[in-house]
Amino acid sequence: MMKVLNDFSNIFRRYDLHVEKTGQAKEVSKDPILQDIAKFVVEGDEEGVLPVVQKALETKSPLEVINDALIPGMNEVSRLWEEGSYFLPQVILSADAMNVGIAECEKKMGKSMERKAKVVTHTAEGDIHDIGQVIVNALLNANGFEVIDLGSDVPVDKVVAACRDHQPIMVTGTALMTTTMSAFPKIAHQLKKANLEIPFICGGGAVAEEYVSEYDLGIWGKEASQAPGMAEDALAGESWQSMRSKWNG
Amino acid sequence: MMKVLNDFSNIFRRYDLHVEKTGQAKEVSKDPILQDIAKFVVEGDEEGVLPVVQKALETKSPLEVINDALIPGMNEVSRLWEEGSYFLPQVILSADAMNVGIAECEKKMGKSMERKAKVVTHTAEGDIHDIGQVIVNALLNANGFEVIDLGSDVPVDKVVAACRDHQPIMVTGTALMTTTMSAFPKIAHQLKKANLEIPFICGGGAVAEEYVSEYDLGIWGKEASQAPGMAEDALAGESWQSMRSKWNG
Amino acid sequence: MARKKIEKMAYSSGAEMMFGTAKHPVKTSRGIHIGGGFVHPEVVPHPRAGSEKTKKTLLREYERANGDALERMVIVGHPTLIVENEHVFQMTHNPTWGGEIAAQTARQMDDCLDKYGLKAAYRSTPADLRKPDMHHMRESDYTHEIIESFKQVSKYADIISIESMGGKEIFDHAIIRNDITGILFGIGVLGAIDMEWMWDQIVDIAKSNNCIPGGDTNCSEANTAMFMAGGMVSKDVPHVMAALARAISASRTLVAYECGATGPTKDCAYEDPIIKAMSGVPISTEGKISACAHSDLAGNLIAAVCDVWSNEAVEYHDMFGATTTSVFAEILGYDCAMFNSAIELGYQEQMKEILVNSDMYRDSHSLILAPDNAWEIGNAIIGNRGDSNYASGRAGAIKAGQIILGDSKMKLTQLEKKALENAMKDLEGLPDSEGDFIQMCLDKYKNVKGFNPDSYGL
Amino acid sequence: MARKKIEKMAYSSGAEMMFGTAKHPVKTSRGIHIGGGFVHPEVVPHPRAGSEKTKKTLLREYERANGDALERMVIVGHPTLIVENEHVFQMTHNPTWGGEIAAQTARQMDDCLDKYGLKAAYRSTPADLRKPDMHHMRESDYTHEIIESFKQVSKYADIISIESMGGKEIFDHAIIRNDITGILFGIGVLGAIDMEWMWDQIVDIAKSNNCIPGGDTNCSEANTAMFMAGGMVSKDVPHVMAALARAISASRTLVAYECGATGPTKDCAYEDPIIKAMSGVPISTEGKISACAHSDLAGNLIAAVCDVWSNEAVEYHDMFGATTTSVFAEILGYDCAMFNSAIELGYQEQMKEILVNSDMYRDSHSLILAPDNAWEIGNAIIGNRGDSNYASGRAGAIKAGQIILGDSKMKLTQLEKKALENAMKDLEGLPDSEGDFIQMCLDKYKNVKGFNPDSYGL
Ligand SMILES: [Zn+2]
Ligand SMILES: [Zn+2]
Ligand SMILES: [Zn+2]
Repeated sequence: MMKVLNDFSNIFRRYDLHVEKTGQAKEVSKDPILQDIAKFVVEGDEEGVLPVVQKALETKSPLEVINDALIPGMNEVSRLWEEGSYFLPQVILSADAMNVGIAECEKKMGKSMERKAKVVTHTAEGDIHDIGQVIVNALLNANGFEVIDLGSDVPVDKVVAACRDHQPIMVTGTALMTTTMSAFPKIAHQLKKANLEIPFICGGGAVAEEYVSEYDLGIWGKEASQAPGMAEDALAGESWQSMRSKWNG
Repeated sequence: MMKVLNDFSNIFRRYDLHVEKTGQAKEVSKDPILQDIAKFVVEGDEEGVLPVVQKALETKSPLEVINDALIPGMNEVSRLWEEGSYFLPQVILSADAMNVGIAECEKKMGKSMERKAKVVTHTAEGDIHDIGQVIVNALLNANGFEVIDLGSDVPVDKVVAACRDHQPIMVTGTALMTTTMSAFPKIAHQLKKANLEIPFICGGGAVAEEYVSEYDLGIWGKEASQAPGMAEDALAGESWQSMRSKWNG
Repeated sequence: MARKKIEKMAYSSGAEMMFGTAKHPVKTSRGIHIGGGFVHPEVVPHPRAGSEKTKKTLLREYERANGDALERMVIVGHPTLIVENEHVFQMTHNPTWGGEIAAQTARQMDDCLDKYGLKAAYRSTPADLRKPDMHHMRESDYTHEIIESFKQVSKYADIISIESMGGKEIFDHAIIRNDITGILFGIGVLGAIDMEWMWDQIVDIAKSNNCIPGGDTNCSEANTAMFMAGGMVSKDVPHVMAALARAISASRTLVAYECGATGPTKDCAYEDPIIKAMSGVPISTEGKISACAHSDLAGNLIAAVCDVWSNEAVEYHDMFGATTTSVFAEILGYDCAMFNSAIELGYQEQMKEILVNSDMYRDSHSLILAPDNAWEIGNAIIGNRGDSNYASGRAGAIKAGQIILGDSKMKLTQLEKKALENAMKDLEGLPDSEGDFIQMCLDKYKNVKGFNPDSYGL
Repeated sequence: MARKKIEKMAYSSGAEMMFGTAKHPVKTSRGIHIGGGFVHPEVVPHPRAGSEKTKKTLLREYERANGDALERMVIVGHPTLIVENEHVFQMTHNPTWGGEIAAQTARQMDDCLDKYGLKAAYRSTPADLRKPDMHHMRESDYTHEIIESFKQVSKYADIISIESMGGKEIFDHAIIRNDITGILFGIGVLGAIDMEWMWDQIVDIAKSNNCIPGGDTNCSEANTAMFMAGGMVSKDVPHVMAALARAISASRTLVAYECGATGPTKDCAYEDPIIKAMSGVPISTEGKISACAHSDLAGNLIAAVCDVWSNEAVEYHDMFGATTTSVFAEILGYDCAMFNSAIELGYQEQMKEILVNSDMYRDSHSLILAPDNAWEIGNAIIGNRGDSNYASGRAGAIKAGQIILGDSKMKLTQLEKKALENAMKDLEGLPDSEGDFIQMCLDKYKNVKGFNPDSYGL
């Protein structure tokens, strides 16, 4: 049989065990009904959240359910993820549950919920559907932004047209291959020509910081988890230049 | 004691033994005195060549000694090196011996020998004295070119000034470090401005083809052994563009 | 060639498996004996962005990128080299492009054999342009272009391979939701169905042009899981989910070999140690030297039973020493010289243990690829092969989970342990018959963007 | 510190030498035990051309290049890392630049130790700006800048080193003329004199700032010979001349350790196995993974007795996977995980034989660096140490030549054999006393461009 060691400390170091954190979600509302909704969001329970939201809407306003239960629950999950106690799948499942709750509230209100601002997202032409964009969509959504999702394999002028129509505060592009990211500088160039000074976050497998910093509007997105923070800066009116120096340093 | 194998054929292959050639220098002249001079050049014997040249000059013209003994001997060595039978040191020692002979003939003629054309060579500013440039000088010299050797750590404008004064058919630059090769595009730029359309061969440790092909006049010199061939093309009036496509492909 | 299920393990144990030797070695036209006793390097040059503009510029780029690697073998004395070109979009989209690049590289290799005696082989890997969520997997133009591309390249290449995409649309939805059911359906069922449909045709094309049908890799799914699991401080996907996805991918990738593929397998198929245990074909693997393309936690272990040692892909750029392709070909060649010295000295068992102990407990995904564990997982897959793709994949996943949970040296964070326990509960709770499982999934995933059952004949 | 000649071998034989352990281990401030039983990786990031324009841009470049490598250790689980920055011209020319970059990197390393427990150390290597043919080696402005640079960086760096240039002007003239006399005079006599003058001061500066005086390397001469000798199909300099130059360089480089340098030695000093045999200090070597900077023919062998495993220099660029410095730090770390697994499993002897057999007969320069031969050459150098630098260097070269000519497995081309025989004839014909030899050379090389005896107090 193969000889196997017992002590590996001179061969590798399990840094994951060293940094492990086990945080818990805090209570978000004194009101048991609202706290119950938040709990279903924190647990990412898409089926469980619907009935409790419907019951809450019998006595509470849709905005109350959204702002005092669904969103605070989601914020707890984002905090735990930021802190390293939760992993991405929990964030996605919680976003799914939150969206089910929001949809129910919007049905009751007869109009869709007030969103902070619009963000256009896409995966480059010729590039395969990238999970990175899916995560960016979920995180922006979970943080109250309205996502205009153009999907993948999106030609340059379709992206520019979407920006002209929706006037988003930010536009993102994901590319997995070096041969497809060549579309990004073209997009940036056309946006400038149409004087749409919109911060253009470019990321994904093959996209390198060196490359993105070569064209105006370009800001390198190292990780999908940066998207909400970047959107907040864009919302606050920060220029793409100051965003670039902040996020790319 | 350490266990050592006998058969390494599955570990490495001695390609040098596979391509080994053992060529001999051919006779270059029927005249025994001239053939004797050529032999000393072929053997790179700096001391031995002087007396036989002096003896030959008693009965032969300096040009005869140069064109029918010294240069043919040197050409044999270049052929053997090209073919892989001789190594670089033999070429350098033969060039030394040839130069001793030529100096003696020039003394007799009272003027220096007719040279094909001038080539300016230098090592970049801030760069250490590089053997690459020494070899380029020796090879150009051995192939009948007049070398204007500016030495090493040479500032941009000194190279441009030398080109203006000497109007060489070609200029070479050697750089060992990426931080010093940045002078080359500047040199090329100034040469163009002074409309000195001179092919500019750039080579040495850190110099990459990708870099050299980014500025006009620039031709990448992969190996010092290419210098004579490039000089012949420049002498024949080839443009730097056609030289670049020929040598960098 | 019609699929013939493998229902008997090629090896009797993990201990019987060793780097450099495979049960069914493969010989290339210029004399490389893959799996015939020694390990051979494989380098994968990738063209610079922009060089794919025209056929002429791409031909020139590959002439230099592939040529530099061949030249470096002669400079440092490495006896053999396999050069793989994974097609960029344009090379498959215009089938003649891939063909001409293969012809050009074949000429370069013939020259090196002539002049120096260097034994080299060329692997051409058409790109799977079929994006499941946007194209019909069997009838789209892209499908025809891929098949045509195989016909063009197999006239000149020594080996052909592909990284097929069947079931990716479901996998992508499932992996970011810790949904082992979706992972099993995407990789183990849809992926296996698409593999059978594709490889039946690829093997016939290869045979008709006297070209070696190398193999496939679940790069598009199992590697996505591995990359998203990331290193020791990432928090995207639990490593245990990447381990289960990898076990399932072995069941899916085996279909290529059941359809007549012979190996050398695809380098980025980290499931290859399991493939070798089941099928006995020579395998190409990538580990520490593929850091140029991605990081991984099995840098040494993944070489323990390899027959070809590769570097995934490296973009063609200048470095101090020379261009990237010659740099990585030199490094890979020296790793092989080390493996082959160990073989010639009779120290292969020690070398194997050294490689395995380096990473076996670095990560749960590495643990299940250690030779003995890979054999166990393969055995579970083969044990259920007769039943169905579903039963086979599911058995592999359950065995992998049991190995991780049952090994006290494999320490897990709380979060990883919980994710694994949940997944095992889900796996055990699934229906027994493939039919019921498929019905369940067709309903459960009917709204997944771009999922088209017709692509899989369902 | 005043030179104290080493006149007794630290090891009793080549067999006693082993990777990971040195007679005189060295501990760094953040807990790396160099030569204390295991091998540690060393990565050498180099800034992109253009980033040296201002102090601000260079600080930023190193912050990312060094930081990426540290981050990758945590991602893949490598326990330790040494980061070396070989100064670009501007870093030494403006001593405060080098100092601030050292301080910045020290802060980054303290953070990593704090947050993750990663043990890292920083080596700062000022550039030897003194070009022998253009500056007075002892009195030029550049000389003062180098000394000042050592004072600045040793306040923050864990280790300091330099690649000194003494005697290069003679060596450059000699190497391209197969002139072993000039090589011996340049490296063995002038080089040794300059080393003593420099290292006497460097060790004092290091001690005053509680910094480790690492060591020197004959990169500027012996490596130039090795690079010009090149690979298997180059025809610039015979490999046997690079082998003799390497033996002489061991005699010259030993002077640093006689002046109080403690190791870890400089990575690009291929003479380090001989240095270890003589002095017992822990050595850093570079082989296959330094292909990013240059090719070599001892890719595996040079690791056989190393304590630190390095990659020479890699320019900071993007690759698919990530930046070059993180890619090469990951690969080096995995090589060390392999060496350290071998040690923990008790297979270090087998691993050592595997590494040596890979390259021992690949090339004559590799042959003389095999541990047993390195010990013999060291023994010949030490045996004549008391007499003079000249006698010491000459004895080393003769022993190396005898080893190559005496080993029937070391096949040579006719040309190499003739070049070696000529060199041995020259060596044997040289005068016995150093005084006579120096007189002879002062006359023979008086016209060599830039040779200034006064630089060496002659
Ligand atoms: Zn792949
Ligand atoms: Zn060096
Ligand atoms: Zn170095």
